[in-house]
Amino acid sequence: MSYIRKPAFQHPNLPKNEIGLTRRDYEGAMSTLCAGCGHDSVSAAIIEACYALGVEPHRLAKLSGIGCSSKTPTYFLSKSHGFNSVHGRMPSIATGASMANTGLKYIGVSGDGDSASIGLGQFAHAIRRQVNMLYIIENNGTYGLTKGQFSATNDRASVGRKGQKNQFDPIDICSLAIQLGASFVARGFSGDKAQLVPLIESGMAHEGFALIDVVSPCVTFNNHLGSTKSFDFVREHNNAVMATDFVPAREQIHAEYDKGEAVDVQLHDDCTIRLRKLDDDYDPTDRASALKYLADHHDRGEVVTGLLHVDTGIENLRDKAQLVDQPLNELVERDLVPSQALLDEVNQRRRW
Amino acid sequence: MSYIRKPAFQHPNLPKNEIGLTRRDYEGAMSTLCAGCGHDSVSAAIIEACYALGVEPHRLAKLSGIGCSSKTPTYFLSKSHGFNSVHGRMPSIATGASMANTGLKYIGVSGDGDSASIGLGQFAHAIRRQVNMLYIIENNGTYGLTKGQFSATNDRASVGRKGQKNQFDPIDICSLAIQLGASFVARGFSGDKAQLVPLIESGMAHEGFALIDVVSPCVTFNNHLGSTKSFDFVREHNNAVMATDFVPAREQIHAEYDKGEAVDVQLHDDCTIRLRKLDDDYDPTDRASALKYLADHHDRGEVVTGLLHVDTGIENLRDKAQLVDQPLNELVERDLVPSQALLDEVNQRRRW
Amino acid sequence: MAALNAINEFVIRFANVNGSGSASANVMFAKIVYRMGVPVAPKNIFPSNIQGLPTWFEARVSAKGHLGRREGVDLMVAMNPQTFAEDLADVVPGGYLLYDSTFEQRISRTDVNVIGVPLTRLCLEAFEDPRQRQLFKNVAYVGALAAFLDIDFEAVKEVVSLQFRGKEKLVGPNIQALELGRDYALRHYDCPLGLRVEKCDAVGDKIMIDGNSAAALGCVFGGATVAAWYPITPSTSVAEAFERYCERMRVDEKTGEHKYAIIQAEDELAAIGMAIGANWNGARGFTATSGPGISLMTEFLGLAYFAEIPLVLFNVQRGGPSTGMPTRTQQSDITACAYASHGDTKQMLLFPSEPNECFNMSADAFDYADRLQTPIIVMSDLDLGMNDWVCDPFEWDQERRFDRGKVLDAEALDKIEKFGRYRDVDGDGICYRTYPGTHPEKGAFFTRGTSRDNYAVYTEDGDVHAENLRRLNRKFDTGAKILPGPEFGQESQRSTIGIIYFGTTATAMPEALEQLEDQDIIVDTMRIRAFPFALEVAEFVRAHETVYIIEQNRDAQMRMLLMNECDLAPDKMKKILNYDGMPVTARFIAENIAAAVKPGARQGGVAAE
Amino acid sequence: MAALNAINEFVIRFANVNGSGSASANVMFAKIVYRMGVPVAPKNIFPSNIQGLPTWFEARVSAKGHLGRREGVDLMVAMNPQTFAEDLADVVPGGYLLYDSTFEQRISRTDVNVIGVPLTRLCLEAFEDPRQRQLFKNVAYVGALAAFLDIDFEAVKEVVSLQFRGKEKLVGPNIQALELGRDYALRHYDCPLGLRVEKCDAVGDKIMIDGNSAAALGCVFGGATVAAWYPITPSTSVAEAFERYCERMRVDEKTGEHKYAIIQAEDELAAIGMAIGANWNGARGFTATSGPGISLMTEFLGLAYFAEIPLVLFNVQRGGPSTGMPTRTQQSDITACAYASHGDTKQMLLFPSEPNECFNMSADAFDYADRLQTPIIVMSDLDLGMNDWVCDPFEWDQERRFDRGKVLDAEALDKIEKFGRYRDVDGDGICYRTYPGTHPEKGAFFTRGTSRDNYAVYTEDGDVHAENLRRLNRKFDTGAKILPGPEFGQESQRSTIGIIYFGTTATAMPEALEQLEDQDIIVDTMRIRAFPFALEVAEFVRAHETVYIIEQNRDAQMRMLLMNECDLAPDKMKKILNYDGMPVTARFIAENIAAAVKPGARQGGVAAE
Ligand SMILES: Cc1ncc(C[n+]2csc(CCOP(=O)(O)OP(=O)(O)O)c2C)c(N)n1
Ligand SMILES: Cc1ncc(C[n+]2csc(CCOP(=O)(O)OP(=O)(O)O)c2C)c(N)n1
Ligand code: SF4
Ligand code: SF4
Ligand SMILES: [Mg+2]
Ligand SMILES: [Mg+2]
Repeated sequence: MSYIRKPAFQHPNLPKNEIGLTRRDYEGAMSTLCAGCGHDSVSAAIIEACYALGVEPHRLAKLSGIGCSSKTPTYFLSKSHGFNSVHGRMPSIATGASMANTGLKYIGVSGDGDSASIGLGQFAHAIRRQVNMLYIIENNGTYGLTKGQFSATNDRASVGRKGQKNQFDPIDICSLAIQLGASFVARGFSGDKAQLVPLIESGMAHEGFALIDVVSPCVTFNNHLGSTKSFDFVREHNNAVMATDFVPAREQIHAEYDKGEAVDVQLHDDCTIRLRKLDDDYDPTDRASALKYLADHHDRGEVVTGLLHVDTGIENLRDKAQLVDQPLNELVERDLVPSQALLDEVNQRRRW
Repeated sequence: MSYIRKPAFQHPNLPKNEIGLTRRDYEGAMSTLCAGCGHDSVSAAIIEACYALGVEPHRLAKLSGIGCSSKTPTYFLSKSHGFNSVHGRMPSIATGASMANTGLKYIGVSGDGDSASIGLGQFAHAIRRQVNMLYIIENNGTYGLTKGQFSATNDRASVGRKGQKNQFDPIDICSLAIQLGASFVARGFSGDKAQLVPLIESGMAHEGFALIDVVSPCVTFNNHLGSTKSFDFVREHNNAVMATDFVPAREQIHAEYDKGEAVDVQLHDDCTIRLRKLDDDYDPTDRASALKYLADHHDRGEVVTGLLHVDTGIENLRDKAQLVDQPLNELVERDLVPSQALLDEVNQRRRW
Repeated sequence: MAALNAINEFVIRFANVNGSGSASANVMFAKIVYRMGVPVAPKNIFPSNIQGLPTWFEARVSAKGHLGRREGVDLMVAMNPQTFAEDLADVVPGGYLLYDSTFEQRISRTDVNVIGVPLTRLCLEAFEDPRQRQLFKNVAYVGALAAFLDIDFEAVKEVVSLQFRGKEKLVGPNIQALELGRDYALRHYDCPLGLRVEKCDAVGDKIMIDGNSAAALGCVFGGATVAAWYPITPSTSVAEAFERYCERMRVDEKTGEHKYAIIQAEDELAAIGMAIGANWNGARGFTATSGPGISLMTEFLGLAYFAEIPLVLFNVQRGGPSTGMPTRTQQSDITACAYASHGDTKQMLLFPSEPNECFNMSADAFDYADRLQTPIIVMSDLDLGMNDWVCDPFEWDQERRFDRGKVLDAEALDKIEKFGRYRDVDGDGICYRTYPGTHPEKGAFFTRGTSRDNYAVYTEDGDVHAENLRRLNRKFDTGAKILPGPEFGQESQRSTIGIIYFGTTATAMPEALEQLEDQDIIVDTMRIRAFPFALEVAEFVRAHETVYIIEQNRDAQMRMLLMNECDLAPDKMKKILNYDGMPVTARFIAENIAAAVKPGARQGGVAAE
Repeated sequence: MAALNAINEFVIRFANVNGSGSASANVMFAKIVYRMGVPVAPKNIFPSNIQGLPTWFEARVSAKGHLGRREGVDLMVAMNPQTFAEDLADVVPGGYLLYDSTFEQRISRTDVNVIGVPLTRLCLEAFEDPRQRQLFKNVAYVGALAAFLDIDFEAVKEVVSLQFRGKEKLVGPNIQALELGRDYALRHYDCPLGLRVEKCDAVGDKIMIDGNSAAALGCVFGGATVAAWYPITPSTSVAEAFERYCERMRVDEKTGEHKYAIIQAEDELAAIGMAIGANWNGARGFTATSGPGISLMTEFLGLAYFAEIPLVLFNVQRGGPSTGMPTRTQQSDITACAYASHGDTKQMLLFPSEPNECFNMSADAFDYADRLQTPIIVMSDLDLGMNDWVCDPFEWDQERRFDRGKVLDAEALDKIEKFGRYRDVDGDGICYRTYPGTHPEKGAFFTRGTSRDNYAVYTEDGDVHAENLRRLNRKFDTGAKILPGPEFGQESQRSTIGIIYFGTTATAMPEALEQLEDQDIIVDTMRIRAFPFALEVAEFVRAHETVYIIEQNRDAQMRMLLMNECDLAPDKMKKILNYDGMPVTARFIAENIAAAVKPGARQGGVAAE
């Protein structure tokens, strides 16, 4: 990072999105991460996606746990409310927040330590509940903020900076999420923005729990030779199974494509995810075969990326809760306080 | 339960096992569970298996969390030390205990609430670490002890006693465990002791983390029509993929079998698990296909039972920790306290 | 042998086996007494299991309104052979023992009036269905009691028909079973006994309800929309009652849609996280738990305190430490709650004493939480939460508005130059907040558990941190002004002796005071209703020479708060401590105080220190 | 303008950017001073991030042994342009500022002696490799300082060769960089400055080590075999040092097998669970954490207390509440630890004040935990745990045996009729335990967090529960006798004023006392070393008219423990509180006490209340 503040002045000719905002309007405070940290690229991709989607910044809430990754919500969308909560517990905060106001969009940012160790239970149960949110794990196979201990996503084959052996098999975030019934599961790479941005756009448009596991190298503690979460390793072993284009509602009409090449997945608010398979063997709609593919390719040392699984037919938590349209946090006495008659009835029943 | 104490007197002609003990020597205090509770059958099966294996009761430790299921260690093996810990945290207790003394056997008993909700993180990480223990989940799809709330293993199709709809998809304990790399995964049914006892014997002989998910109906809160964890439902939809016989070392020589029919899995201390496939489609050595089979059959409303997955080639936590042979809790000053020379060296190095 | 004589003043206890269907029969008995206009306080003394273990149901009947627990049983309904000897021993001399004479029992006392009714045989003869034969034994003893206690059988029938509202076909067989018992009693015994229930109007328009239901109803009226919880005895019924009330009162009639969200979380950490998330996002959210859950919520309670997020948390206290006595009552989580979490953290507490107060305090708690932007922990207990209490009916001022505290909406934000989430504009330690999504340009801020400046920006500046901690103390002082002050038993001071109590101890107090007055010990009383303490609390202590603090815990936890927060001298603050898991009795209080006041007077039960 | 003159008595501060390689150069400087026989106290003041933010390294140099932090900087090495102005402002009048004159800086003060050394340029010219050019800037200023402070260059070289033991090829370039700085200084400035480091023998055979390493070494000598932990600043290095020591001292030479097990847990709940499991099973296990981890361990701490399982827990305290100031120091988890968990729970604490005591107390803690069958929480802090301290070398009596407390082996079990895990045979509240697997017939019992009788059988009997709680209090009293008592600063009372302190505050005390004596204020002092308190602790308070309790927290947490546990009058117990996250200074203590003692004297810093 550098400590020189960006000028507040905005060039009048900066391009504007649908709602008249420039990219600058989606930026956040200056990053305090290490120069070159993968996480900063993910923040940039989020900014890009939000700009492209024309999200109103203040109608989005950004939540996180604790870690270098969890710090990043400060570094994008400074007009959004943010909540940097406690280690591993962001999913519960997001669950409660999303019930309180269905009118906002929710992005959760977490790390592999935050979600695969201390937060594994909450992460799994947020998936199971199909909480309406985009959940991004900035996965570097290490505990960045506490200086480089192995995390639970670290590959068995990976060695530490000082050559330490990792004795445990990794938890594969994507396979676990698919197993637990997640309805949108993707893997990205912080070094591949072209792939990542449409994944984020799609994840934000998905109504339910959308997970993106982004391999996001830690340049300080886990970017050495021998690490399977280094820039070089991932670049060399990246196996993109799916190219994803996000087609917003307004562009729908202009979209031209060759049926044979792409499959369209229709999202709720008229947006579409356009998937082009890069590997014919891959079937993103079938959980079990996706799992098998992931396992096989992991064994071969490949990092499978792209939209790995999507199911738009699920019932999300908002549906399950059968909420009224108006956000709960806007309901007032008239909506919430029972009538005198109902109170009288309670009293009367309690007279047996 | 009944409150009449069993007489302490033991019939002199009771059959004895290898180490000269009778079944009585493996019993515990009287159960205080509801009459007919599935959990009592699991206790009986544990008693049976320990008797058959000729386990020395005091060389076994029994651990649990909180719940009706977690109470059961009181009801078997009263000569064993027991630890009824806190809700959902038995895996960590077991992990620490197993490091302290590699000389004992460890059985953990848990419930679906205990392991799939509050304890999910610890459960998953105990699997990942390959803790040396047999972990039994007495799975009734409900919170028995707190009077019948839905648990996370309850099927979507299942309805509550009062007809309440369950809105969430279940966590399938076995699939999750296989996904997380468990090396021994079985499902039993408390109503099928013939199947359960050899599974327990095999699980105890397995060196690593052995999981048995036992469907164990709660007769008070989840045994009604419409429950998929009722005795009737499981009896009718039980799909045993594998018949398991446990062949202890001493019987090895007498064993006769027809090669074509059975597959033997060799365990560490010369015991063998003899598997006879009941469904040719099933392959218990391949994780991905096991997962697919479980998913498909679950969708059809079947309860797949038997030894679902086994891998004896793993490195368990004891191996990983490279412990000395003598249990850590037996090491004394001579083993543990560094010499004066080493202390002098520390001091000297700290003089820079 | 002398037999007890008493009208509308006695203790009856039912000894049963749990899961045997006795609960509804016993409750029926309590309701009958209540319907006759006689105050009654039932208490369930149940095991931590589901079926097959001894369980007791005790009802204090008292037209005088002495509804605290009392030692000794005047009439024992001994239905559990397993505990028969023990139950017999608990009967006061001259008291009565009713038992199922189908089976022979060894009765070793001669100073008890024994009444046998062959309940099992009667039901065996009268009913076909095995389940009915089992269940109606219980109903039959209620019938017998109606005869023995001279209860108006019309009242009995009334309760039965109310109890089975909607399941009318159960009314007939129940009445049949009641008559079975009654008729046997009338035929074989001189009815009534010395103990009698007589119609009176000591109940007035009072209702009978448990504290957890009352608290849940308070949440509905208080505007709570998000409830997240994890099952645990004895708090489970707060969430379950909230769900029932919401289904009745908060479902849109036309669309069937919900004006509430209830989430059964995966554990207590998640439950409180969800409640915090909801409150952060501008909804009123709460959670409910008991001891072990409180411990698990500790980290999040610190976050809510420090990040200043409103939150209502019900702690229905049970017997600790650890898993302890999960089906017994205590007031032993006071320290754990008041100072929950690491670092310099202080939480605000409310202490309801009966269901009506549960209702009001729980509705108020949401206003307090919003106004003070901090967790409000409602400290109920098992006795209050799970037992039925006779209390005033609930009232609600339909004109009342939620007080959401200092929240800036878009319009207000437009008017100010720069919004600072943690700026103490008003000097009361309470700053202005915004809900997410309020304004496109202004009002967004970053909520965090780390140190930050007035604009919610992360800082490691020690002076800023220290000043922020001081402001939080100012807010705490403001809390002492906003939260309910103590309730005094007298208009003005009349004694050098003061008694301090709180929560459910209140129910034993009137009787204890009478007993003290009988010994010419006149005292002043103060009931604490909230922490931080209003100024009057310390004044009361200072104004008295000796103060007795009655607590249902071992460590005199409230006394510690008093000493520490008000700098009160320890010498004059005497401990009266009951911690056996049973509600404290008037006699325990009175005897211990009398013994201390007049050395030589008898001291009983679990010792005062 | 006057320039400061001082030999071996000054404060130097290095202002850097973290991740820029300054840390090892700064440590090198501290070691050089130490090798010259001059006591030095380095403190890292670092941000909660990994790279690119301001970070400071401050070293108090004091032959007198005044090693507490002191306000004001005598010599500032200002390497961070981002904080230049701020750093300049911190220099005392007459002090020195050394900066990298490659870049121009606005220097707005005239009362500071400014020294420019073009470090960047020098390194650019001297080195090829960009990484070296960057790193050696730091080494070069150490070289310059050697000249400015008159440091013997042989000592410098010695430290370099020791620091790069095993990496000898780094020695050359480092010396080259040192000489670069030194030569520039000698060539361009009149060396030395008014500040000088002069060889002396105030260090003796003392060593320099951080508290966390010392504690870890104590665990090795104390016989710990199982460590379970989860990373968190500032406790991480306890586990990491334990691993390093074990690799060196506990690996079987022949087989390579381990006489220890270290598990990086998935979180703090699991970490303490593993430690409890290990101790339950007869091994000595521990865990280490900081604030948020303590909160998460609360439920398990209650279990260990109530089920009476030994456990050693290191709490390296940091700035709270919540995530708070994770890289700053405080003593603010005292309440959270002493009363950790719901219900009537009390924990035992130790308060080390410097690394040698960390070593001894941590070894002793395992004996205490085994003897008292309860968790022992070692209350260190960030300042102690993560900074290097000059302290006495470690000593160990090789004849010393582990005291495992009351454990029955098979032979002992054979001799007794019936084993009762919770029978208070000796009347000290401590019962006998057995390890699992001891005896085929006897000694097995069921460990549980629920109430149980003397034979570890589940019970809901209130009297049994209450008696058990009382016994636990007896055990607590026994703890007060077993744990280390206070340390007094005087042989016998000599003042009406007492000062109470604990932990790292000790390092500021000698200087504070001198400053008070300079004002003719004579006081008695007592350092608390453990909770529960030995009898002398209360006696000390009673014997003095006024007692000042110095704490590094807002809420006067130790004072609360004193009041509550010893029933001490609050009026005479005055609070001196520092809670800005920086170690308390002698001046802060002396000024606040002086102000209170002699009204009118100046009072400074964060206010005393
Ligand atoms: C309860 C708790 N335990 C431990 C910590 C210390 N801690 C801070 S960040 C972190 C790990 C972060 O790892 P990860 O989530 O992978 O994020 P990264 O820094 O690698 O992006 C830990 C253990 C904490 N803040 N809170
Ligand atoms: C921390 C904590 N939360 C909640 C509880 C209450 N509780 C006791 S048992 C139980 C659920 C048990 O369910 P399960 O594990 O499925 O066991 P079952 O009774 O069904 O056999 C709960 C929530 C508790 N004891 N501790
Ligand atoms: S330590 Fe690693 S994860 Fe953290 S900011 Fe630096 S590079 Fe990124
Ligand atoms: S409640 Fe259910 S799980 Fe519990 S003992 Fe009864 S039948 Fe078994
Ligand atoms: Mg990480
Ligand atoms: Mg269950």
